[in-house]
Amino acid sequence: MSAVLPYSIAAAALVALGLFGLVVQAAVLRKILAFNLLGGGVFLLFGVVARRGAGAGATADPVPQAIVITGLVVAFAATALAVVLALRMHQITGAATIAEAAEDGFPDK
Amino acid sequence: MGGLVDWLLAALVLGAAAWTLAAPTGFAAVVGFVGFGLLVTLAWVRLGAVDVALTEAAIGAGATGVILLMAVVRLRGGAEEVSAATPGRAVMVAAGLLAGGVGLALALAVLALPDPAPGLAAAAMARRGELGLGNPVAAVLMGYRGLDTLLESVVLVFAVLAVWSMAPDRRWGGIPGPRFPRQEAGPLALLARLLLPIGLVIGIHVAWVGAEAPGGKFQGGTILAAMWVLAWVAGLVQPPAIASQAVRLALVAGPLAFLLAGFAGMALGEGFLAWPPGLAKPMILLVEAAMTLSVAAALALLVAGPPERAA
Amino acid sequence: MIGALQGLGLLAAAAGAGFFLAGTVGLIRFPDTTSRLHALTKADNLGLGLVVLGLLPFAGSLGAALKLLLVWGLVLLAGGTVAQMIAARVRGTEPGA
Amino acid sequence: MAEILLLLAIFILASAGIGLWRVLRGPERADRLMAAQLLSTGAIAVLLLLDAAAPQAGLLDTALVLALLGAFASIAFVLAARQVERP
Repeated sequence: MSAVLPYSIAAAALVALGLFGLVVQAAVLRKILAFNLLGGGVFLLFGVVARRGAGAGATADPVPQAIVITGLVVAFAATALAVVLALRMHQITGAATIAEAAEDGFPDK
Repeated sequence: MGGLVDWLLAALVLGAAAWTLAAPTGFAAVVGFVGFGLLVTLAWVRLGAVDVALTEAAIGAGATGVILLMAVVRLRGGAEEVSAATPGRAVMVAAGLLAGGVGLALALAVLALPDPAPGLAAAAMARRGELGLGNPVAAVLMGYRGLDTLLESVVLVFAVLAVWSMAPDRRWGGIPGPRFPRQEAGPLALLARLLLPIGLVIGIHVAWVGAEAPGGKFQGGTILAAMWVLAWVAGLVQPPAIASQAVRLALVAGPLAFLLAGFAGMALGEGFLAWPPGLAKPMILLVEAAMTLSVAAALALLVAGPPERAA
Repeated sequence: MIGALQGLGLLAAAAGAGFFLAGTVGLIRFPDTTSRLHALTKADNLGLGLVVLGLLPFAGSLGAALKLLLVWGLVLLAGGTVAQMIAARVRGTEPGA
Repeated sequence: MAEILLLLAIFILASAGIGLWRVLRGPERADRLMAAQLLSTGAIAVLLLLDAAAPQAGLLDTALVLALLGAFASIAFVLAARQVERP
């Protein structure tokens, strides 16, 4: 059966990539994407744990699987809400980032 | 050969993720993210978690892509603002070090897990029969972690309420989202006519087989929601006003049925959400049916967004 | 007998994989968007079609075989629609645009 | 037999991966939409091949869901773009 090593590395790297993007990227939409990558990495970690717990006729431990399924649905709801918030902010202020506006009207460095 | 599949897939997943971060435009990033969702679906299959793969296919690759792409179209410009707000090199390096450290620690932690890993697979497989469910994941969702699933269904209702509350006061009670013109002819009209009935059948099928095989209310509900979105963008239906009683009832039917079943467990069984023996299967089927409806309603309303015009 | 059918199936599936590669080559080599769209849709639909055809002898039941065919039908339908919509967008001939 | 099917899956996945890189680079938005389309069809083919190599409950249903929803994002985008551009 398939080895979990590639997915362990991918999952940890995804968390790192997502975290980096969340901190570094300015545009709100890109932050939302980075947050989803981070979440995807965490879910994959659950997947690796589930796979290692396979047994008794189950191809993967059902408990982490069930938790990831609820997690995916909640992540979708959170993403939808974040997108609506970003759109509304854009509608009202015209801004695409959440940087503080400086005196000259442009965000601080 | 199997190992090659896994390494290739893991590399492609990371490549798509890197593209999503580094893409030159928001649109390119979102398309990269949709590709990421598709690749992760395959990864879940290789990890033996077909239930999760099905959910990822429906929600990750399908629904999330739709809301993000629709948002990209409406978010305009701001290149100057974005570049001004992007942190300088020092912050980048610090963030890179922090993120790299977290990733490294996680990788080490996961690889250091004891072998064989402790797990609840045996318990879940052995006790799923008590609920009359053949699919152990469904049994965990309704039984062992039933409270999580109940709370999650409530989270969906609150998410819809939060999205609705983004509307200006004068729009409260109105109709969500933009109006799409009705397509009388052309490719989309054909697609809507052919895909809708097939999609409805597949959605109900996926929700129904969830008791015995991969599938269930979340996956089936998402497909049903997607079919409604197709009918909406093809101009066949208009979103209902959020003041409509029917919409609100559809939204809370699932959590309500779940709660009532929980209290029935107190009256007939051992406690809240304890499924009474003998009645477990029919009660779970009722809750699942109501939940499929509510998940479909909630996801469709989340895609449609806050009310934008008067009813 | 079954073995011969499965052998033929493997050949068809391999030909399908070849079409996927042809589609990729088209995407890389063709100069403009509409030609790339053309390469993609032809290769995709034929490639997946041949894979489905080739896997039919492997299907464990009639239901599984029907599902395979349904998958192909859905991809043809949805892929064709999207290709037309993208093409209309590229050429600026959308209704109401 | 299963080995050959897995090999074909790898072949298609790799070819879709290379194509993905090309189309993601654009330059048009249409090129990028093709990337999603290409990967969606490729992923469906890979799922079908994996199921033929080692049958697993639910794999065909997953392919079915991808086939049903794969085109969705593109359609939603084109329509939303039309809707925004209309004066």
